[in-house]
Amino acid sequence: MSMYSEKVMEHFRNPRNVGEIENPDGVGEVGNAACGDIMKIYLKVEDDIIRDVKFQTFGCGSAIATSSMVTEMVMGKTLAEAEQVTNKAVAEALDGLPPTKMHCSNLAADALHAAIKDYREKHNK
Amino acid sequence: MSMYSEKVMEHFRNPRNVGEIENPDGVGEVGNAACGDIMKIYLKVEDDIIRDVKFQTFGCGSAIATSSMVTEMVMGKTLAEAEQVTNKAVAEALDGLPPTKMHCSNLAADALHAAIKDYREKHNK
Amino acid sequence: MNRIYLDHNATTPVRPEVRDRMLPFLGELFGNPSSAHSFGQEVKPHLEEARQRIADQLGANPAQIVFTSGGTESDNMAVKGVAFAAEKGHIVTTVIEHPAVMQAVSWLVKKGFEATYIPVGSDGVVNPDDVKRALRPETILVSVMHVNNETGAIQPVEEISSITKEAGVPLHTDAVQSFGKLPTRVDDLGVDLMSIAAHKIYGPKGIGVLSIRKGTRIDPLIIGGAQEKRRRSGTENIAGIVGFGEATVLAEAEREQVYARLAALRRRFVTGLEASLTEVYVNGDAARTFPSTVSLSVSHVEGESMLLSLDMEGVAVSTGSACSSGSLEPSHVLVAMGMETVLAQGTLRFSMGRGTTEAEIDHVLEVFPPIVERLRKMSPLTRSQAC
Amino acid sequence: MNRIYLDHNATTPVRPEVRDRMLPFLGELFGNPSSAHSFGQEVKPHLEEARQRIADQLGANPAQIVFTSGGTESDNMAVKGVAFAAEKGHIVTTVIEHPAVMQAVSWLVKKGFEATYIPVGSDGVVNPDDVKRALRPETILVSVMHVNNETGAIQPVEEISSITKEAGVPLHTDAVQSFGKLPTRVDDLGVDLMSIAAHKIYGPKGIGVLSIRKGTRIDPLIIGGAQEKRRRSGTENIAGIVGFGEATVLAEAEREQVYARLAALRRRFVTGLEASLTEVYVNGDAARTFPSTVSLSVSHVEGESMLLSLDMEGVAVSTGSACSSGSLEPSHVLVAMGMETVLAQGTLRFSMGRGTTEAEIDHVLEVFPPIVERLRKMSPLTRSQAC
Ligand SMILES: Cc1ncc(COP(=O)(O)O)c(C=O)c1O
Ligand SMILES: Cc1ncc(COP(=O)(O)O)c(C=O)c1O
Repeated sequence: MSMYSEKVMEHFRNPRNVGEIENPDGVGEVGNAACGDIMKIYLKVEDDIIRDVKFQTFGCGSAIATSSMVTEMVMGKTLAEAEQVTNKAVAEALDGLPPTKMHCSNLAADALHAAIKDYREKHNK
Repeated sequence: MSMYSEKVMEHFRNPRNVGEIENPDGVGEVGNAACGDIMKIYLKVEDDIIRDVKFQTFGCGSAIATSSMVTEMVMGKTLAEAEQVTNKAVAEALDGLPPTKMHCSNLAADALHAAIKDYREKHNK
Repeated sequence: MNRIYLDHNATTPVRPEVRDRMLPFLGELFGNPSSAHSFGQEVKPHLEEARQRIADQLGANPAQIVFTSGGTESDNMAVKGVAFAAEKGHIVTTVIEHPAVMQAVSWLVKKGFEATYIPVGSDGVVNPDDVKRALRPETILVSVMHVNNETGAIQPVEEISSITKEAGVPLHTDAVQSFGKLPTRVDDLGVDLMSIAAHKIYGPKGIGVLSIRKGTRIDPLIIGGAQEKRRRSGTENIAGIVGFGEATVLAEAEREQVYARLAALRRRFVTGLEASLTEVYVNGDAARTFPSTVSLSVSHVEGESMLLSLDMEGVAVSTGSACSSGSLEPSHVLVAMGMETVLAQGTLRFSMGRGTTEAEIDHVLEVFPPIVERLRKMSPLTRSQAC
Repeated sequence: MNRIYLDHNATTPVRPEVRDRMLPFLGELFGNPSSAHSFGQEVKPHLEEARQRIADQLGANPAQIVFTSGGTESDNMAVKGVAFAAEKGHIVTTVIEHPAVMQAVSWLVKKGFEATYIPVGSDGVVNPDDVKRALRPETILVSVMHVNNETGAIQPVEEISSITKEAGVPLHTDAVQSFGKLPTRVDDLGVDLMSIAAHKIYGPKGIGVLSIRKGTRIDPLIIGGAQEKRRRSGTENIAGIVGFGEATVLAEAEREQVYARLAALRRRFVTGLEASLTEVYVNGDAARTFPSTVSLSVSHVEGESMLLSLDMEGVAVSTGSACSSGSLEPSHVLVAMGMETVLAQGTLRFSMGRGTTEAEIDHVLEVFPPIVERLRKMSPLTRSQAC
């Protein structure tokens, strides 16, 4: 019994793709420690395809689970596909989040988009 | 277990001297049905001594018990002695009354005094 | 014979099934449902299940259900909460409300609000037209109880709701005496706010609900830790809440059957009383009375003396007045119905419950007439004066 | 190993002895204590016995004890009740109060009252001089809690009372966290109003007391049937009340012994934490902290993620913030103590109880450091930035 869905807890327990990528092609960071959540996403991109993605998160259970989930959702996808992934889609993929967690703690897609933007800017794409 | 003392309940269960005296020497009535209690005391007096006393009461448990108690307290007493009996003394003789019952329902001594006054007026004493 | 309890309008025993449902929450399931850890989270679904059960009974959305500490708090929250949210204005209520509503309104009047008190007929029922006439542009709330606790008189809440709806004024009903006994779906009654309590339907004391229609402007009465979606703070009384949910479901399951039994018992009781006693009056209109209640006025005898005498016979009833212990005033409800005060003083409320039997009623019919006779013999009113 | 409950400041399990005392009141002793008949009258002495037991514990007269539905209601009643009786004026309180007091005060400010919020030092303790400086001629109430629920910091209520007494201003203390754990005699503390609750001392949820010194001008919050000498209406939650009385007596009997045990456990725990983890901070000053509570701030890791991880190991704690479910704001108490928000976000409250064992503490000391390590590894704050 938990305030979170089984899926959220599963990702919290076994988060996918935790860590940093050395010399990443793109990095995105959102959030603010004062409001309790910071998410950082690292990308390795080849031929417009996400070859590797990792995250680091300071935050509550849903912040960690959404970060993990978003990396799983976009691994191997094209950048264009990844840009279609929304915070809402991430929450749905986790079988939903508690209402109070839908705002601050559900920013993983934003972090991803920031990382893609960073990649595009750095690589003029 | 009751809101009243054992003594009140005993007098309520077995009230002493209930009824009317035919051709009484004095009658006193106090109270007012609107506030829930009417007490009427009848006296038979000989040589300034209360030879008989009866009561009729419309009222709650303590109204009936105090009426009964006051008749018991003054039976056979001189009028002067009976005039010393106070509402407070009646309540004490009953081992006390609930605080809310100390006012309207504890008027039996007043009814007695009214009856004595009635006797004195009628008999010029 | 065992003692006979005929004071179900005051409170009811907790049903064993209800107690059994509560016990785990006085045992291993002790967590605070607001806690994020497993001790709290394992309790939370039970809180929400109870909310759902009560919502279902009211035909309401669970989000409308706010748990409180009882009927009195719900009434206070409804009346004061709407008033505080509006800041000023005019309240329409009736002369027969439970003190919880009446006192809340008169307290607000002291604080600068205005109020109109709707009268009742000799049947103890409010006339909806009077509500209509009482409405003003600045009216912020109408509060009319559903079933009166002293007489059992059922009030025309549906009809009043068409008036308040047209006027756009929120309607509160104190359904503490009707919930679980009559249909009380908030949409059918057309009310925005409804107060209910568990201990009148074989649930525990100290737990109630205020049902609040979405969009109703209301300030919370008890604020703090933001429980109950900020509408009622305080660590949830989970044992009480679960007990209330269970009592609700059990009451609904037998509601119609209990109603039929009570109606038959009431006929038997009233017929018996009228056959064995003179100058006794059953108050109200049987057709508009919830049949658990028999409000009986007895000439020339005071109520408490009858109550005590019945109690000595093992029969528990109450006097007509709201707070039998304490107040010496005659019942405001009976006076409002036009009864002379001396007769109002001689009123008893017999209130039957799901366990009341014919044998019990017959026993009361046996012991009660001699009590009245004995007390009438003691009364100065019987022969000499009528007051 | 069984699950380990370290959230006793949130709520506690009902002691079996307390539950056993309550059960008859969910059974045959179901009468309404205000009823005049035997079903009511047989209950009433139990109500008054519980009142006496709590009064004895507070060194108060039983007439001062008003039963409420819990700490939150008591706080609301104290603060709003004094304010409503005064009609207008200025309230002095602190920045570390429980939301029940804080919200009541800020609601009153919206209604036109004024308020001053006394700060605390980095130890989380109020300085009495600040209270003195905050007083104004129009001050109607000072409200300072006794023991803070997040940090365990003990406030100098006695010293503050000499100031309020001199000024002739009533003093309220929220003693929900100290009652039954520290001495809380109202005369020794010098308070006029004191809020307490049963469920923090192994009693049931949904029952509390406001102790009101004779002569204190206060409006009731919940009015109606005039129970509790008109100060708090509503059918009495007699099961809860009796349970509270029992819990009070049981708590007092072991109070000093429990204190000694908790003090030793706390030393063991804090020593262990500081030995096995770097960059962790135990908040407050141990000498001024009730030893059940360890408020621990952990750098670079957010509180809820630690809470969930501990919960997966069967260890129940809470985050520093008042309402762990919902609020994403950092704790107002820790911020008031001058902590940077990011560290405040990384705070856990471990709160031990009478049943906490060395083995449990040792188990937590075993499982907790790897959790912190794992989450720090996941954190973007650890290496790159300090925020
Ligand atoms: C109609 C009505 N409203 C309100 C209440 C108050 O409920 P409680 O005593 O649970 O606070 C009662 C019963 O006492 C009642 O009969
Ligand atoms: C200091 C303090 N005050 C008030 C309360 C509120 O008490 P309750 O939840 O019983 O209403 C609590 C606990 O929640 C508390 O710790």
